[in-house]
Amino acid sequence: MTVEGTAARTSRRSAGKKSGTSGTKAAGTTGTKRATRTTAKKGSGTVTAADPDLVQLLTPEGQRVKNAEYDRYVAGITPEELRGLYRDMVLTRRFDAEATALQRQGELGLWASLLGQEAAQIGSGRALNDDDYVFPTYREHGVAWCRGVDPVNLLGMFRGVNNGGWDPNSNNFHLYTIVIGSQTLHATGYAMGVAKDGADSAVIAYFGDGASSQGDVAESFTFSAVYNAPVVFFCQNNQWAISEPTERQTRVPLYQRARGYGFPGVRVDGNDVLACLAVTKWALERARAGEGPTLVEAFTYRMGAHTTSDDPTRYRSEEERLAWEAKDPILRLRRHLEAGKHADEAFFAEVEAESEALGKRVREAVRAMPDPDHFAIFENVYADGHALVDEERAQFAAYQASFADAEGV
Amino acid sequence: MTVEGTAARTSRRSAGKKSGTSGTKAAGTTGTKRATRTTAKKGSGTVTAADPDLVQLLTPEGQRVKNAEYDRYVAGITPEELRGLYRDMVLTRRFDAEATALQRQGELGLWASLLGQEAAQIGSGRALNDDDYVFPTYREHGVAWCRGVDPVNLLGMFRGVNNGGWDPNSNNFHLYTIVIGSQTLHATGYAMGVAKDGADSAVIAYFGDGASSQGDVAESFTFSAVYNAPVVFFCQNNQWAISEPTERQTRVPLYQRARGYGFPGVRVDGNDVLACLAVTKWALERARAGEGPTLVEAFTYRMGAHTTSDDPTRYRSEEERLAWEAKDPILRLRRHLEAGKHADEAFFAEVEAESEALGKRVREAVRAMPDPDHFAIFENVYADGHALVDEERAQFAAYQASFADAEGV
Amino acid sequence: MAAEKMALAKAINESLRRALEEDPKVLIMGEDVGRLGGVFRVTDGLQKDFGESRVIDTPLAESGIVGTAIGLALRGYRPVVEIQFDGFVFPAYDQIVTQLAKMHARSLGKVKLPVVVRIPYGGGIGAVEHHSESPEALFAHVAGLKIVSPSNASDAYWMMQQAVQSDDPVIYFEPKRRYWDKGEVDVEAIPGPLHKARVVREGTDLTLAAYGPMVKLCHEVAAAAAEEGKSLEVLDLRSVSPLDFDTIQASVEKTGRLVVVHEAPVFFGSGAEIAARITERCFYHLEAPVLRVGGFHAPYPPARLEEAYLPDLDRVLDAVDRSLAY
Amino acid sequence: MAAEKMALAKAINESLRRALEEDPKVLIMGEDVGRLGGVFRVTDGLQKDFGESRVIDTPLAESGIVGTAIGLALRGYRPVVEIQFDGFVFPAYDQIVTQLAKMHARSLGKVKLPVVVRIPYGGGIGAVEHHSESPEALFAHVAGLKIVSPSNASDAYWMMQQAVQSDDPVIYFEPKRRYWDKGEVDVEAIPGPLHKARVVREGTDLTLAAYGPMVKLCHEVAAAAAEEGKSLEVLDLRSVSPLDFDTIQASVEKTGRLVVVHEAPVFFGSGAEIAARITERCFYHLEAPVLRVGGFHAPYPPARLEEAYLPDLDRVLDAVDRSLAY
Ligand SMILES: Cc1ncc(C[n+]2csc(CCOP(=O)(O)OP(=O)(O)O)c2C)c(N)n1
Ligand SMILES: Cc1ncc(C[n+]2csc(CCOP(=O)(O)OP(=O)(O)O)c2C)c(N)n1
Ligand SMILES: [Mg+2]
Ligand SMILES: [Mg+2]
Repeated sequence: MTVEGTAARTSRRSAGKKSGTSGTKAAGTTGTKRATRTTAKKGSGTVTAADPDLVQLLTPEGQRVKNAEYDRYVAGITPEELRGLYRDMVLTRRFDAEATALQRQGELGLWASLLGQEAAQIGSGRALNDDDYVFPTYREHGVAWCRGVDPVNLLGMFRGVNNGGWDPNSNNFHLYTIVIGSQTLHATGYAMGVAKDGADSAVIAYFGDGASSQGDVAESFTFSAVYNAPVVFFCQNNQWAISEPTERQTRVPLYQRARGYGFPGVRVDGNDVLACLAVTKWALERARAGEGPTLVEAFTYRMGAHTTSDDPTRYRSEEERLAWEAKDPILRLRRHLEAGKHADEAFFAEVEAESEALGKRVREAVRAMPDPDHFAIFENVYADGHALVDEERAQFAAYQASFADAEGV
Repeated sequence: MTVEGTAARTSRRSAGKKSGTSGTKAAGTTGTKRATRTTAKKGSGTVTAADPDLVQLLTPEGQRVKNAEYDRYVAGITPEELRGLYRDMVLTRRFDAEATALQRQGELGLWASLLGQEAAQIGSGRALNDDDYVFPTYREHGVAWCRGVDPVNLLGMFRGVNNGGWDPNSNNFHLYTIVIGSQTLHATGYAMGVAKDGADSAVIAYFGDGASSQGDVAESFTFSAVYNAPVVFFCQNNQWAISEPTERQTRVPLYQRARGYGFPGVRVDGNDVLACLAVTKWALERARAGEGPTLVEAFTYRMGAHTTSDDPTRYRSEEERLAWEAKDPILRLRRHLEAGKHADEAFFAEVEAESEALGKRVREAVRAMPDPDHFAIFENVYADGHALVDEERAQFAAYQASFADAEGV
Repeated sequence: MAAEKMALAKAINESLRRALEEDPKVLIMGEDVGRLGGVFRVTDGLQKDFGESRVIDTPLAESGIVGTAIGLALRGYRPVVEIQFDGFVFPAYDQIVTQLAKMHARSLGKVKLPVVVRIPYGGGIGAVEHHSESPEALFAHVAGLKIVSPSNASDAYWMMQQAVQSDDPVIYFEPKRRYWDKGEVDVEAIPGPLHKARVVREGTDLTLAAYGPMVKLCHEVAAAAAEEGKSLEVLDLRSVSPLDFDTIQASVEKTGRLVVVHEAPVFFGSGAEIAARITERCFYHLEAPVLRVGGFHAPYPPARLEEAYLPDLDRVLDAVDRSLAY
Repeated sequence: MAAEKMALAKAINESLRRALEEDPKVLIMGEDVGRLGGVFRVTDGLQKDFGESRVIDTPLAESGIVGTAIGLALRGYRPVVEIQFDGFVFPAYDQIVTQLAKMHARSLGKVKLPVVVRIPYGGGIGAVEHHSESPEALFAHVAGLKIVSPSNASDAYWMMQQAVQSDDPVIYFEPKRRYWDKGEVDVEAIPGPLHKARVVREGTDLTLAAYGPMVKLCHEVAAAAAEEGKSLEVLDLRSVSPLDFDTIQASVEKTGRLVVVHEAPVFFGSGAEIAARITERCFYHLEAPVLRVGGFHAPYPPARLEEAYLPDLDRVLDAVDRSLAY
């Protein structure tokens, strides 16, 4: 029954509105229920700081846990930076909620929500330097945010006006890749190029728990290891690949996959933005220092549906979702900020206002997004042109003109 | 300069004769030099019983080494069975040498020699039960021998009269697979079927060090682990994938790959037939007992060229080959047999005579192998027929008949 | 009479259910086919009723899905594999064209691979990239595969029955935008041959040939043309490999004109093969060259452009007019 | 004048060498391309002279090779990738058709992928399975790729220069059985456009169109036909995508007859597209239907059958006679 609960605290269009251009119509409409994340009970769930295999720096209650290995990567972090992480997560979540709403209103054909994965994305995204390069899946809205990609641009492909609406080289943020796993090879090749250039930047490839089964991902592990490429494989294990739990992909924790390819793997609490920041910084430094690839498994949870076409009530329990709600990444950092007096009410109010403004801007921008010209079909098929494309474009123009003529008569 | 030295002690056709239908003509002709395997110096090389990661039961000198874990799998082995392993290896090598010679004589278009890998193949092959099922690459002539496949049938595809000349179900030995890695998935699927049937047989998939890089192999690891399929992955790491050393495929030992997929991997001395037998038996028993997949890495060496089209002098040193010659699998077992007085001169003479007879039979059978009828092109494209194939067959018949007609005129 | 009105997707579901019931060797495999029942619900309820060992949620790896299906077939099973969307079949392409298609011939007939690969295909549902492609030509060129595509619920039901029973691998292309179209399905009927085309509307002036999602469009075209006094014959080809050239030929010998319609790009598409062979067979009957209406030589466009990209009533009527103008 | 006689394989080697010399961003990648120089020695000596960081032996994984080449291209490199044999390109098929072909369009032109994929293709060398296939049609159907195939040493040299310089991905099919055929290569010539067909023999009675390995055969056919008093025009198409229909059309308007020859199976092959389009363009000029000579709808047969399978002098002459008989 429940999908895509979001933390957006302001009013949203009511649910159940079905887009006429939904990607997978068969999935049918699903109701919605307001998630009350900020009042979720604490402490439940299976992942705790006690899990020795899991790097955690902030407990779900917002308490800072010591970690001999990774503390140094966030040692100098300032209250301002902490507030920045909070702001990033809140704005990302707000943007995401807005996009979900826009899909319900028929403005988008589909939306893949990142709800619940804000810490994994903001933590890793903020670990990057400007000259690092990112290869995302279709769900890395938070990473895009960190890279300075205008969120509005992310919506083009979900609205159906383009298949990728930004210049990857403007923000060192590659286009979204829908085909599962493919981008891990692109990231590896890019990183091989970085190494050839003698540059000291790094590359990060995002992928999911489901993607870990794809041959391409395994091949990217092999290539990156053999060439010692400066790439970080950042796996957001959100427990689900559409309807399939992680047990359908592996019978041991995913971070262990790396060792057999000759590089380290580590599992980090994916709902702990500080831990994600620290571990990713560590992995990026390894890459920049010529120590080759690293696998980071961010253990998190897809709080919403797979996409707006999906109905998770068919395959998972509400209890599971509630357990993870208690580990909410935003709430966790807020508690930490409040306990440490790193932020006051004015700050939270300001972020809230910013959220509102962002939502409004996105909403308006999407509604104003024009449909592309028909002739865009023929554009950019080739960089240097192709005789057949020219011929078909001309035929299409003549065909379209024939209506005008007919009407003219 | 040197390729395909073989241990065949009887006269061979001199080298340098080039087949007109060589698969990769560009590789050019290569000379040959008789390998003096039986007089190779001992003790060289990097793999010794001292290597803690390597399961070895027989030293290169033929001495039996104790092994707490694996001894039990060969505990009851009789002198007769030991002699059987010896005979298998000698006959396999002899067959292989004959095939290489037949290629030089133009009777085969190509040959992929298993020289040096006899222990890995006979050891693992003899570990199998009749109802186990084998998925080979193109080099498993020794395993085929163990399964009772007539060696002559292996030559059809190398002669170019067919693409697979035996019924896989007659001996539970699948056709040779040329496309690297593909068969590991077939083996996994087959094993999933075995499990569904509730049968207590096992499946074994052979592949090479090079193959370990293929996405298909990784996917077979994932599937077999997730479904707990009764399959043994038997990787013959013969150090080379054509011209590429194993370092081009991995930077850690290959057997370690398995752990990250949730099943055990073990490295065995691939030139030690006893160790290969024991480790494979262990792995097969795990499979039959419902404990799922195992990866066995048989650490061995491709003593000859990749195929008769290849010229290994372009990429590897004679020293390396010589070092491995000292670890020859057949010599090693012979020393063991002699030291333990498990075999007398009469036995060795008998095996020698059998070798001769086998060579002769194979030679004659290959020369007598007829070219297939032209219409074989159209046979078996489909099981249930296809209108277009029928049409093209009829057209081809009419076309061929037109020459007869023309000649008749 | 056991006829029942049902949606095309439901017809496939019922056909799979029957196959699972009648033959214990039939398996369903794919991503999300189990508890979820597939993203289009085509396998809805099957895992519940037949269990996890017959309706199998697989790891997310298409090559692995087809490769293990081959192994299961070698063991005597009859797997029906789902590829979630057309654009995701390519990771499995090697296993399909190199192994699935060729193993029967390679084994000189000793090995049969009764594997069905289901692929929801085609556009018109406003989806994101990779969810609207029509790759059938990329499979038809490969010997050893049979390629079919139903256009209506009854065919969807019966062609699936026949595909599962076939001892050859069958690629079963499902016209996803017609999943919700309803039609009569008589589950006691005796179906005709799987690879035979069907004249679904008789006519005398011109032949329209299509399969899968475009058959419905061709019906509409024929109806519109009829209002202008043009009599179009409509063929539902049903099978892309083999193509039933005899039925097309018979129609073209009558009408003298042929327009082939498919969603896939025209360049190297099914229309090319049909045009080439029918021109050879009907050289003296053709009053006009065979015309083709299909996709452009461009990636499938974003959803807001697909109406312009896809063959529609006007585009096909335009081709009809051009043909008749010869 | 810098003309030199060299084998086709050597011409590619020299062209790659020049590309490596002139542009530091050019890379060579593939299995065994380094120390060994490739199984056909096409990259012989290049690693020795340009080092391991420019001539790269890769892991044995074709999807990985093409996928990382894409990444390198995104970083500004111009990788020239070798697929060892035609039959081994399919594991890379997904990366080629879904990523390599579409990324330029997906990025609205922001990203260019100047990747060359070299594929030795075709039969006639007595090889084992998977070493003799002609899969060009499977790539030509896909928008975003350019497909070329030289037939002689000079074209091999210059078309490789142009392929490397192209900002689009180019699949460069090398006619492996012609690797050892020698021809003049003028390394100072000014080459014509990459995608333009060439009339390599003029004639008036019938047009023979071919590319890659079949051009030589068509020359032989034309010579044999000439002895019988038939004047055949021979076209070397050179490019399969785009196809130079203008040149074919001009020839057919003159001769009125067309026979297309390729090794690939006829069904859904290049000949189908050429026949369909040329029939449309030349409907009133054609005296006979376009005929096709090519492979059968069957897996490439074992070596001892390939002579019967492959188009040869007699098979093409038979088609010529059938065309002329109309
Ligand atoms: C090759 C391929 N197969 C199937 C799909 C359909 N599909 C889209 S997302 C998805 C699940 C991905 O799961 P995961 O990798 O865990 O990422 P998540 O969606 O959870 O972020 C599937 C099967 C696809 N996009 N690509
Ligand atoms: C998919 C694929 N790519 C390339 C080849 C060409 N090829 C044949 S054997 C071989 C090397 C295989 O090495 P390895 O797996 O170590 O097995 P070995 O030959 O050493 O037994 C290559 C690259 C192939 N057969 N299949
Ligand atoms: Mg997931
Ligand atoms: Mg090897």
